[in-house]
Amino acid sequence: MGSIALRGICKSFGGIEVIHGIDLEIANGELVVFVGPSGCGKSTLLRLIAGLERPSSGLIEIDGRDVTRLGAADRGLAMVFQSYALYPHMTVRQNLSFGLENLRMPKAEIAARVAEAARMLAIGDLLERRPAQLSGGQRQRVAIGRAIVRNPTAFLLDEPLSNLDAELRGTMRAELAALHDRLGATMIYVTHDQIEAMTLADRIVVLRRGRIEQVDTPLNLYNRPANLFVAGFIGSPAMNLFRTEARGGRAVLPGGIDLPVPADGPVVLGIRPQHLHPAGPDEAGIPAELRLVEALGAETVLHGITDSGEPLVAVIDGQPAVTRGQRLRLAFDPADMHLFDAGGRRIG
Amino acid sequence: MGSIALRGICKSFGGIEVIHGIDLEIANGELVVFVGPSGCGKSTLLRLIAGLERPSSGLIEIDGRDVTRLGAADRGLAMVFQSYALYPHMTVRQNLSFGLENLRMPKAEIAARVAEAARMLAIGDLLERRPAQLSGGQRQRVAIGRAIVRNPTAFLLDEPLSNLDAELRGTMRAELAALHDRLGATMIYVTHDQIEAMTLADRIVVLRRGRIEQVDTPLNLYNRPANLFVAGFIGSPAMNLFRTEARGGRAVLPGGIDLPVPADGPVVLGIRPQHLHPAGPDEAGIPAELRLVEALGAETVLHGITDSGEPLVAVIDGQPAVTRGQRLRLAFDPADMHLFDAGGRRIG
Amino acid sequence: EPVPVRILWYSDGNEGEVISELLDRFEAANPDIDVILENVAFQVIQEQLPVQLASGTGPDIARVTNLKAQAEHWLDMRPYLADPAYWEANFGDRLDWMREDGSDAITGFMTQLTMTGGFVNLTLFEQAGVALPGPEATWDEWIEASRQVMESQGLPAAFAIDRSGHRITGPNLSYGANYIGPDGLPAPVDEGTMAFVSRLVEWTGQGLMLPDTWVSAAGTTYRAAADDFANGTIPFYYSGSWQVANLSAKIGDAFDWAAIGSPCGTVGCSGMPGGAGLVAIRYTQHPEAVARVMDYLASEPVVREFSERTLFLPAHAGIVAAGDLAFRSEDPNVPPALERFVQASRETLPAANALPAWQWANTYYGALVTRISQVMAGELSLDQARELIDRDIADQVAAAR
Amino acid sequence: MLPFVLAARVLEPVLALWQRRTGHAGMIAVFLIPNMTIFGIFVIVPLVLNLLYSFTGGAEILLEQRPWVGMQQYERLLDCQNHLQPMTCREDQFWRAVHNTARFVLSQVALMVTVSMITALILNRRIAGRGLWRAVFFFPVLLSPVVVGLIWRWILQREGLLNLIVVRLGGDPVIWLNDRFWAFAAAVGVSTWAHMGFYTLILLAGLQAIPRDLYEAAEMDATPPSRVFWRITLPLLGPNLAVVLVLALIRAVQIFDEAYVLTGGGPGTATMFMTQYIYEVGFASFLRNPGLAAAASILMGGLLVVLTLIQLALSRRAERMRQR
Amino acid sequence: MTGLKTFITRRRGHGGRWHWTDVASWIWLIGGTILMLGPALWLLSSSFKDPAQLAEFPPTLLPYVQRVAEVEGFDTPLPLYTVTLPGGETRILAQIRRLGANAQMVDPADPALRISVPISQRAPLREIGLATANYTDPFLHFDFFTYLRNSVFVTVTATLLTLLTNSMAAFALSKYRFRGRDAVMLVIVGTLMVPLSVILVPLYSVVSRVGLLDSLWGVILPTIATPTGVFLLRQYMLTIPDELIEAARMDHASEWQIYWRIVLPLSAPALAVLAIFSVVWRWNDFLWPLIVLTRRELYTLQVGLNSYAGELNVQWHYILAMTVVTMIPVVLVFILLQRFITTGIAGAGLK
Ligand SMILES: Nc1ncnc2c1ncn2[C@@H]1O[C@H](COP(=O)(O)OP(=O)(O)OP(=O)(O)O)[C@@H](O)[C@H]1O
Ligand SMILES: Nc1ncnc2c1ncn2[C@@H]1O[C@H](COP(=O)(O)OP(=O)(O)OP(=O)(O)O)[C@@H](O)[C@H]1O
Ligand SMILES: [Mg+2]
Ligand SMILES: [Mg+2]
Repeated sequence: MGSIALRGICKSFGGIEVIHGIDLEIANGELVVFVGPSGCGKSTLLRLIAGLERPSSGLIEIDGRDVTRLGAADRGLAMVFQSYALYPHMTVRQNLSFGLENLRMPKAEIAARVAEAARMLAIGDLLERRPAQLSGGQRQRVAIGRAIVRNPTAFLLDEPLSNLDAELRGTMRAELAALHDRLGATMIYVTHDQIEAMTLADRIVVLRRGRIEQVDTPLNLYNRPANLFVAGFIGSPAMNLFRTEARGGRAVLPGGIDLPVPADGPVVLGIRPQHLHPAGPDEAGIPAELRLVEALGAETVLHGITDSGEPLVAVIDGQPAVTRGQRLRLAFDPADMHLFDAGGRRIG
Repeated sequence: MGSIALRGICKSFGGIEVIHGIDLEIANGELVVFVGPSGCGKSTLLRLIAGLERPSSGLIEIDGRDVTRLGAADRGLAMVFQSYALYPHMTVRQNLSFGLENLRMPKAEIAARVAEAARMLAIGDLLERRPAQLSGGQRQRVAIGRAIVRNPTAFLLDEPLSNLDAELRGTMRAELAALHDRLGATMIYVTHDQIEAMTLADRIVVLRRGRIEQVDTPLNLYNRPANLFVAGFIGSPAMNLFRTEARGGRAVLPGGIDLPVPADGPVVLGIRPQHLHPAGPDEAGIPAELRLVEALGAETVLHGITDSGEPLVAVIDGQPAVTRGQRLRLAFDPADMHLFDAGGRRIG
Repeated sequence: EPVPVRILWYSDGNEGEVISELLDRFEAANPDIDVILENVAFQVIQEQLPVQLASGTGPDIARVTNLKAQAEHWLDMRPYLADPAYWEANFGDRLDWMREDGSDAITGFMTQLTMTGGFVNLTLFEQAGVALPGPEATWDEWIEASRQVMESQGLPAAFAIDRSGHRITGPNLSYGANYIGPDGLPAPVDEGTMAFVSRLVEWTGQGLMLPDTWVSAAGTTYRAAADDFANGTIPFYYSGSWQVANLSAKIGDAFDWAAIGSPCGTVGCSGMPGGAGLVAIRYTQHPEAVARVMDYLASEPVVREFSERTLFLPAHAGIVAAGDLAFRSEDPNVPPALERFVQASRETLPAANALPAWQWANTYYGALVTRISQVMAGELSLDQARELIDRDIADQVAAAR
Repeated sequence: MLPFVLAARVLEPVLALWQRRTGHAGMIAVFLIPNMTIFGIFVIVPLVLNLLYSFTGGAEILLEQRPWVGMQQYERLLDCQNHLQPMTCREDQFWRAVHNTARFVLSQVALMVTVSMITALILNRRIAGRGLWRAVFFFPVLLSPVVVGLIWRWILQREGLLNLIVVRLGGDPVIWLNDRFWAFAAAVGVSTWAHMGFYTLILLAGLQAIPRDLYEAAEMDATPPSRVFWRITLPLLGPNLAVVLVLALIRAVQIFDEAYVLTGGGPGTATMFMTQYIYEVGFASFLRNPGLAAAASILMGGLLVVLTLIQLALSRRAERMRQR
Repeated sequence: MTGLKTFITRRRGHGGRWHWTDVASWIWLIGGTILMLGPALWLLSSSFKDPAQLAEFPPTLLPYVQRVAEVEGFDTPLPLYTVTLPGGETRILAQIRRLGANAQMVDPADPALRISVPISQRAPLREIGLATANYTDPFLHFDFFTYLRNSVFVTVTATLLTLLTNSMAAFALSKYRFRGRDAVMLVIVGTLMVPLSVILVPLYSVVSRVGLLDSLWGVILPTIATPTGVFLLRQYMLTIPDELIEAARMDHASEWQIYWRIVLPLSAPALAVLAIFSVVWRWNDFLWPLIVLTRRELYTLQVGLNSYAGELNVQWHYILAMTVVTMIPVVLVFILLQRFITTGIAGAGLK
């Protein structure tokens, strides 16, 4: 009981259309992640589903029932607001129990649920504080807590972990995944964190300027991005892209690498930074001069520039002994290559 | 002109001490990143430096001058608030130019600076909107813009990129780094993003419960964490830790791996997930059963459990063909191992 | 179950307490009547009572000053009174003040008679060495004498008259004024009125009259200068008999003072009679009980005690004739002053006695005071004011048709 | 409070049911009806009756006894050769009052808003003993207008407290209330004195609602105090400032008791305001004419509606600006 | 004046250095206190003066009473005066009586000695003292406690009802968009300008027709729909972020709960302001109760105690004393309620 369907949803704010006809079916119990550049309409879409905004046109169905005209309170969803929207005059405990009291739940049950959420979110000793006395991350956790205590049929989570540290984020992610499993609740999750998106999602919806670019499972999205936008957006750092001409089934990359391609005419070749590695002595590689070396510890990001002036980014495991200004040849396995036509659509 | 020194800073909120004696020197032009678990006092420390809060005790010096009693306006710093604190009644343009008008800067100069910031933050076409009409990420960018237009001697940035997508975040990070180089301004940067911390920081300050755990360059922190807390906190996923007894200069790990250690008695051995790899047939490895496989595309995170019940996390490049429930032996290079004594302090 | 009788009562001084004691005695003797004395501000009588009366409600008895204009609402008590003849005999002269024209109803009695008149600060006169003008002295003489005192004693002003149309009417009449036209409607402002009014304006312009009372207010606002007199700011003050108790309390033994009656004009030396009446109201449910209360309050001993204790002039012919009222005051200035007012009430012109029973008197007063003070403030000329007074009164008369 | 809390508890399920059946529209009705009913009966109906009064003549008090005269009262009030010259008007007193009121409103509202704004700003700071200071500035509101007028009359009269001080300081005593200028100034000043606590409190509540972090942001922007006020405080105070402006304006137009006691409208008619005119015509029994008073009050009300509309239009703009 | 406008809310120098705005604030506060409280204190001191002293020019700051002395041979105590004798010597003498410009004095220490003194040479000897009769007399003559009970009932009921009905209407008018909203708002604001005195007569006839004459409800009901309250609350509620209401809707709160649990608590400062006003207004209401209530047992304090204004004389000494007495409860209420006007929190839960 938590399938959600959007049919031709459009939304304008005072003349500016920000959602241009979204069609999407979300199955009961599915965990769908919305990703997309800042301002692409993720929050707006969530608010439309929640019932906090009315679509300019289109239908929203929950469990097959048209709820387009139904108020937020009657849709039975729970939401974590991007801006938290905590009740400033209530303590954390009151913030958490407010929704439960509205359902006329017995006191004991409320207490138990609040305690459970507090444990899960590690905010047990903040329960008597008010939002103004919390740190950013603590507030965000309270905001999450307010949604999860309700055990609703569907969750709408708008960047719920953005202000948490890596460790806590990992824990919280695991907790949310566990919750999702346990309740079997539908979840719509907005995030900018690729790891979250990849690990949590059953399906990822990639949005761009109020339109859906691709909907697929995380690995499909990663391995077979439908177009240049998705290719560039999924994966970090972004995929390296080379514009070139395919002639007679072959295309040539900087450094003279010559590859077979199933197309003719202008094409774009994409190769992920993680798939580049320093070329062996007898290997063909793209020569580049290093402009910036970012050592992240476990891996190192090399920002280079090819001889033809194109930027090139590679991610190398560990902490290789390379320095800025050094010239390097970077090789890759042609199987890892992505190919797009001139219109940006994937080929093959 | 932007050296900052904290001397014995303590801060209580109504009886609860949240900052317990911080000593820190930040050189002019340095970029220092504060990291630490949610609620550890990062924002509070930033607000203390900004002059928005008064320390309960301790001194703050800027350029050698005691500014502890000076108001925020007189310290000449710029800040990005974790909560943005945009002026709701002003357009984005007015938000950006407000601080400049305060300095009685000529109109043309203001317009130029606003335009430059808008370009940098990709908010050029939002300039006439009000904050309420912006998405979360757009608001955050405006908040950054408000700080950078001022070209101050020092920046205080409280999780400035938390609501941006990976791509934009990369761009913004590069822009901030460039800005830092260009202005030579001191920057104090709070972030939960390890990549940001590692790539931007000259030095990272690791905080925990209002105390400094370690201050060092990113790679040192990564390679030689001073204690268990830092070891666990820096690097994601967190380092695997094994408690064991060292006897006669040797310690034994699950799976019978026997290592030389320069200590005796109870010790903790740490090995980062990225340093684990499936053991070759004749290699010694820690046997584990896989509980969860997270495919991130470029790499895969394996969550396993050793025979003795300890959790074990490994990060493997690419998308290996492993599944939940599978048993695996994971090997590592002893040189990558970290060793801590019973008190959690690093050995060697 | 005792019958309730509600009395709406306002107080200028201690009369509220006195009447309440008197009524306690009545109640003790008449357990079947519960008299409820409601002490209210004069504003209530002035503003709220008319609204209640117009809608046919109100108390059973009220103490009222605007007696004639509201006469339609008063109860003719004759059928209920124990002895109407007693009333006719003792209050007869003033019954006309409180009944509709042409009626011979008995609606109530005057609890207090007032008489306008002057007060002088004997001590100031004495100190200035200025002789008091004689009994027949004119307004001009009095003001001249006061001017001398003012100059000699360095006072801010020579005299003051309360800001009230009623107050200047006595002097107006003394200069031959007539308000009542042949048809009983208001007559245009005549030369008599102008004679005194132009003097008053002139005196004000010369700084002889204290500007604080007349000039510094607008409309029909009532202003008294009693405090200025009590403080020795002015040697001569024209007000009325009701001030005696008040002045006695405020002056104490600071100086000697005396009432002098009204100075003379060209045709007489008239003050203005007036006062407050206690009337029964038509809409009462218990006219018999009301009449019993009224009978008690109008009885000679009660009127006598009331007057003696409140220092009010009684309206009871029998008591006045007996002349043996012993006003209860320790102030040696009080009895002669009251005596003087009693005497003054015999010196009034017939025109003055006609006015309280004339429906348009208050209208006339209101127009006079409004416009004259504008002249004093330099907003109007005297001629303009004369025109406007006539117009104001005419408007009012027209509205009532 | 307790009965209300209990009532709310009992009402809650009933209202929830009602909401389910009628939706938001039904709830809007629930929220509006109690107030609107009382409002309709006790405000609107009398107002309409008042309008009817203005079309009647005579001196009777009850409407049903009064003859219908149509627009006569209005014609009489508006009959003027030159509206700027009261003496050329049929009802010269009315026009004097109109002029005085206009001048009074302009000066008093400006003074009132300025003074209460400054006070609210200061009381909003973190000063020691805030509650005490608030009480101090609010205190005069507790006094009845009559007492206010009286106290100040004593202070300002010929040998009042103020002249005592003036003389002590070596000046010549001024008879404040007999001077056209000073009497007017006193009316403005005293009414401000008496009511500023009221507006200060409204502004204070408004100031408290402005999020603190905006001030912190402004401080980081090194904003000079005056700019913080004009660019942040004032715009964000918008809706509450509108209350203050509208109420101050309306009350200034309605100024009566304290000015009446203080100056009695004088010297001459220098401080006679519209309500005093209406009061005298409507109630002072000497020159009573309820129809004329009603017509004057309707005219006054019309004027106020226009002024209020202008102000609300302005504040509506401000409101749109800050809509989330 | 122009310099003053630059005061701002900025809380400078929290414990730090003095900023010029701090100095200016303190000057304003102290100056304001003198201006605000000075007349009030004088009111208090005047309320202890007897009528003669009240009328006295020039006025004294403090209430005084004439000192008297028992002198042998006189039944009543005699008033004491400081007398300057012809030699320039000053003595304290008791006055037996005054005759014209001379007063006959006696030395209390030596009752046999009689001296005649010109009155210009004597000054009354007075000491600070309170004319407490101003306070006690009205209590003796009036049903103080009946009036008090009525006043409290009217004030409390009217205030609670005002807060409830006005906040409900304000909530509807600020947080919903519906057709006719602006019209309703306009009517409400439009009627703000009706002074009671203007509609007194029609209102009286309405109340009498509704049958509320001579009932405390007749005093209460017409006052609770104050347009001021709706306007004030509505404008305040506009500043409460709508996002909190959205959050509550997500929390399955009914509209009533949103009103009761979210908007009302967040409007606490404005409610406190309105409560204070309402208490002050209802407590001090005079004209209206006066008209509606004709039975003494229903009188409120103001009506009951305002009977000292006669036609020709006003007994200010009683009025002042009663003003002071009746003010005490409202001052207490103010002090109690003003603490709700504290640091705003409305924005604190939002990013
Ligand atoms: N006004 C306050 N009153 C009481 N405690 C407070 C107050 N402000 C912050 N705290 C507490 O102080 C601690 C530090 O808060 P701070 O905001 O500095 O954390 P932080 O490191 O920025 O965390 P986050 O990463 O979640 O933003 C937290 O535990 C918080 O609950
Ligand atoms: N009230 C509004 N009026 C006008 N435009 C708006 C309004 N609210 C949002 N927008 C615009 O709609 C677009 C979508 O906004 P939305 O908040 O859905 O973005 P988002 O995908 O959540 O972005 P982010 O990741 O930055 O939070 C943005 O470009 C935003 O500027
Ligand atoms: Mg968003
Ligand atoms: Mg923080």
